[in-house]
Amino acid sequence: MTDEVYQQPSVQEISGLLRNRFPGKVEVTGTEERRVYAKADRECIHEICAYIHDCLTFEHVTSIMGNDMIDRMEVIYHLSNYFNGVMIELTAEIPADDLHIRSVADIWAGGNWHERETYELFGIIFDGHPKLQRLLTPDTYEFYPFRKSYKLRGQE
Amino acid sequence: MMSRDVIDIKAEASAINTDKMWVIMGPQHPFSHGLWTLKAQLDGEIVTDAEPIIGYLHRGWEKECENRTYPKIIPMADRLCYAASMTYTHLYCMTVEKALGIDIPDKAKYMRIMADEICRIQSHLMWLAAVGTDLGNLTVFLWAMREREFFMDINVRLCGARMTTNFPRIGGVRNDIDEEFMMYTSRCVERFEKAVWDIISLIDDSSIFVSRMKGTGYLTRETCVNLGITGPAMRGNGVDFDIRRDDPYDNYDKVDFEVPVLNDGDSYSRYMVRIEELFQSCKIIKQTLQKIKAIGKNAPYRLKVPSKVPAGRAFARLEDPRGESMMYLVSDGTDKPYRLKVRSPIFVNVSASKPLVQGSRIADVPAIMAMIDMCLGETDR
Amino acid sequence: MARKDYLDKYPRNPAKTLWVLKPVGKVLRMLGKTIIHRPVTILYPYEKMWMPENYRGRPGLRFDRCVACGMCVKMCPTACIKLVETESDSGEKVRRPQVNIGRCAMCGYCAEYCPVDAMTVTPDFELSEYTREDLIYGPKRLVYEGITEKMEIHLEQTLMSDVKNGNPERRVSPFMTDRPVLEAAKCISCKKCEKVCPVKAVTMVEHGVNDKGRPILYPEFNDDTCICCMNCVEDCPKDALHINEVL
Amino acid sequence: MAYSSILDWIQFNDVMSNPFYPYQTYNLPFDIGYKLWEIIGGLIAWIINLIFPDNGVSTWLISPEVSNMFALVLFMVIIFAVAFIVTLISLWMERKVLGRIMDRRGTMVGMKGFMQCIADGLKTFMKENVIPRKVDKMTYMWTVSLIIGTSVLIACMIPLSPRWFVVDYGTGLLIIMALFALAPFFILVSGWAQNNKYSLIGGMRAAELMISYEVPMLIMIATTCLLAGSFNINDIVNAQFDTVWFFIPQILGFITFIFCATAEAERVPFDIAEAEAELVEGWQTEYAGMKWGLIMLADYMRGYVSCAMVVIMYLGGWLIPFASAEINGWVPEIVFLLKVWFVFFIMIVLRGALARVRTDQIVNIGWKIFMPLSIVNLAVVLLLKMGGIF
Repeated sequence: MTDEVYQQPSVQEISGLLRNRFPGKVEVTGTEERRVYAKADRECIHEICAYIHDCLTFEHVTSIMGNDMIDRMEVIYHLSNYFNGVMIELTAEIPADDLHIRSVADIWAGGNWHERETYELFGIIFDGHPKLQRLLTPDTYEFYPFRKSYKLRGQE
Repeated sequence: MMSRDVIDIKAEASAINTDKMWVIMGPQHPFSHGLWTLKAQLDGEIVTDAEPIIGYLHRGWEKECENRTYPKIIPMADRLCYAASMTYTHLYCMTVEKALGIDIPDKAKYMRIMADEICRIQSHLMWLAAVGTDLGNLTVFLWAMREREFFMDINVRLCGARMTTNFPRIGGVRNDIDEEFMMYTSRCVERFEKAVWDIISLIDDSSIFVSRMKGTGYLTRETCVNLGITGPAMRGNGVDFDIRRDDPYDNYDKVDFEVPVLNDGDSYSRYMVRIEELFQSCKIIKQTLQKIKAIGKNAPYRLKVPSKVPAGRAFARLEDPRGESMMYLVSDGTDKPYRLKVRSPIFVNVSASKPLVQGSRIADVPAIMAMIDMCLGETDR
Repeated sequence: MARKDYLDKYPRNPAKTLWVLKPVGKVLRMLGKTIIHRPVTILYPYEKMWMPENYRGRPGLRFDRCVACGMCVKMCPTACIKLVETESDSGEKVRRPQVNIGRCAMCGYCAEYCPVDAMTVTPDFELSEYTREDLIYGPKRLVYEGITEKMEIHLEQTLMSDVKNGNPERRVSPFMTDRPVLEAAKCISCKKCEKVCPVKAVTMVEHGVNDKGRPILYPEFNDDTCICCMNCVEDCPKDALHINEVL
Repeated sequence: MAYSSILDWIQFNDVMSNPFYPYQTYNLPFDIGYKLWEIIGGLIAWIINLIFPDNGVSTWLISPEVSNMFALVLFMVIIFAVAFIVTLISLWMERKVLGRIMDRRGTMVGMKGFMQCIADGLKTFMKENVIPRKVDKMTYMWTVSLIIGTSVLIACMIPLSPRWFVVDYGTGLLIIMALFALAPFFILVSGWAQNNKYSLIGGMRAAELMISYEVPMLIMIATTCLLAGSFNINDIVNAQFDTVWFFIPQILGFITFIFCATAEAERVPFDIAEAEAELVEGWQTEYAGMKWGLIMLADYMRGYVSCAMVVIMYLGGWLIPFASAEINGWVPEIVFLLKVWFVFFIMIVLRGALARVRTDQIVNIGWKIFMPLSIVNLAVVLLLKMGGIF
């Protein structure tokens, strides 16, 4: 199935297209000038990202970050378009007992290190990542320092 | 012409089978401006594989911020990058303002733009100095540092510190500026626009400098974009994108400037983009000074903001001297952030060092990596 | 449209040939210039750079103005300030800030957030010592001779309501506007706020008696002398006080 | 003879009348050494004679054979001291001129910064002698000694004037060139012996550098010798006095030779063997303390020799053109050294203005630019020679 390629999709177009293409999987939570906020299902994050990259020409991943909400984890993608400066904020929620999500490093090579960083700081495992190893912290670390359960000295 | 040169270099790799050798450059190495390591696999003089290693400076910046009240993070944001302290502080304040949902006064916006551009000029001059030493010439280093000193002086007059400026505040800027400062700054900028030609003629008119940079570190537009390289390095590869123009923050849409874009995709075009950005920054500074003068002396420059940020999420991005930087703030309604994420441009740019240096000579590695303009404080955070 | 100064002039270069004459000429020109004039560098320990008065060096203290409110302690991002007991000129025991310069980040927050402008920045930047203990500046040592107006940093803010009402030129500082507010239901009349107030702006006023016959005391705040140091808010055991932020 | 007063012991004989005098012509440093020995040896002999009258040792000490022997030792010391001081002055000059070029002051330690050289020397000499554990110790030490040794040897062998020389061979220029070209081999071996990847690459680069500049350089030396009609340095200088300085007929060769000499001395823009940006310090990485200090000294000595070669071959050596023999006979050494320092100044300016070239570029420059230029230069000289102008 080939989709139409939009080089400079407007914010309305993006939210409409995302809703139509992935019904029930993507929920557009809000739009602003040049900003689209959406929630995505983690099971099909790779297809959504591939669609956004190929058909909406979001060539650049600004950041991939993790967020610990104690009862669940979040992986937040910020994707940007180089033709009109639109950014999509894509949030995928992960239950705390199953920290797995599909890697998007094969779509955007720039996401490679972001995913490694998220893995080492939050313990979220990116399936299909080419080299999922610790990057900033020493290899011998056995804990994930940015989780809320990891307390700093004097914070207890 | 250009592409043929590149093909020549890449085709030279190995007609004879020799043992490959891993050379570990860093963390204490003259070419690594800061603490990072480049493991390079050499076949004779040609780099066949490379792997960057970072993390020597990991301070847990983001975790640390979760322990501090909002104003106390501003001096910390200064220390993300020693050369671009102003932009990071600006970015942090912008993010918090977005979470608060307030719009700061016009004068503060222009002052922030001006401070940003001063920061950009001094950061680029530092980069220029580093290019000089990486290519083996100390004169460029010292001349660029001399020019940088004038902008350091502007910083001192602006906010009392040379590098860790601590100037923007949530809701505005730290202090007002006076007539004397504006006069001094415009004079400095005008002087600089003439003086920088000395350095340019030392580099661009010297065939050694040009031939060292031309044709090295070549990337196509698609690879460059996919690798996530941002900033001047990206604009040298033909990507016509600048957050200041295409996604304007503060008052960048009200000043007139040009975004230099070159299509060659080698180190020399990255170099040229940065040099042109110096001139454009001078233009922006001059325009903002006029606008600040027009706004008037008694206009507000700092809003009083609540100490607690309402629960919610906000992010802002801005054009750092080195690329696109972004901060993402998750707030839970207290006076401390729940999570603060920094997207640093160098973190992604350095991850692209393997495709950048692959196939070039070991002598070109410093020149290619100099065009990334490493700064490890923001990379490791 | 803005002009491209550099790119319009320098896209083409005869880089293929061995062309080095212009840089050599530039270098020789600079050589002549520095032989006739002096070089731009200075001989540091003997000559010193001009420093503007607002240069952010180490913090300075005006001993007499300080009221020991502890605002600098709260605002210091590196936690290098603490209040220590010392003797004033008249011999009474007072509490004054002591700064560990070894940890100080020279951010100027202590001067900026000082409600009485007792802390200032100073242009003193030569701070090296032989031991770490020497780096701890006690209150007496923190006093800097010749503090001028410009070394004070005033927290001048504009209220958002003022901007809306068309009065943008009014400048306030939070120490003048923000005041503690009492939630009377939570108060247990412990008088702690009266004890910790550095400027004696809290008076306990009697509001009748409770069932056990003990007097009910509620704090009342003197708006003129209060400096909004938030000590009472922080020390209140029942969180009955909070700061009302005027925006 | 009486041998009673001290003046009987200290006699000032003419050095040329000594039957064991090793040269055919007058040699100034030997003369100085001879006179010095006549003073020192005479004093010693007089003191010995005062204590043990009429012994054989005293007369033996001032006999022509022994005088000649000790004069040779003093001669060597004088020659080395002069080369050493000349090198230190070039080092000081580089620091000051480079500083001014970069808009700073350069070194400021005593005597306008000259004492910095002494301070550096003392510092390196007092450092601990560190030999890394995994180096090939024998080769590691021997190669560095040979590098320093050959460099010092050629620096001493440069004649400053017709009366200031060590040997006066007919093929003086060739001997200097041969000694000059030895060091890169030792650099290659020492780079391998250090068991360090940077030094290995640096050593290989030194060899790569040598194959690119050595051939054009030799062609240009041959051209000059062809023009002068002799390999003897004295003859070359005199030939330039008789006609014109050789940089006028072979201007191409002069410019090319300056670059080649820069490469020979391994200075910017051709210091690829010790490129500090990518190969920390190149082949010198594992040398520390005194060894490194001596390597540095040897580097500058090679720089001095390169400049001296330029002066001898193209700038008329120690002679001032159109001056009378009397003026030229006055202080030819100073004239020569001034010219050397002028050429060194050009090298310093080049270092200030240019960047380091890449390894493939130096081979390109050597074989595609320097080589044709030197051959064109040779052709021009051949034409001039055939036309009978020279």
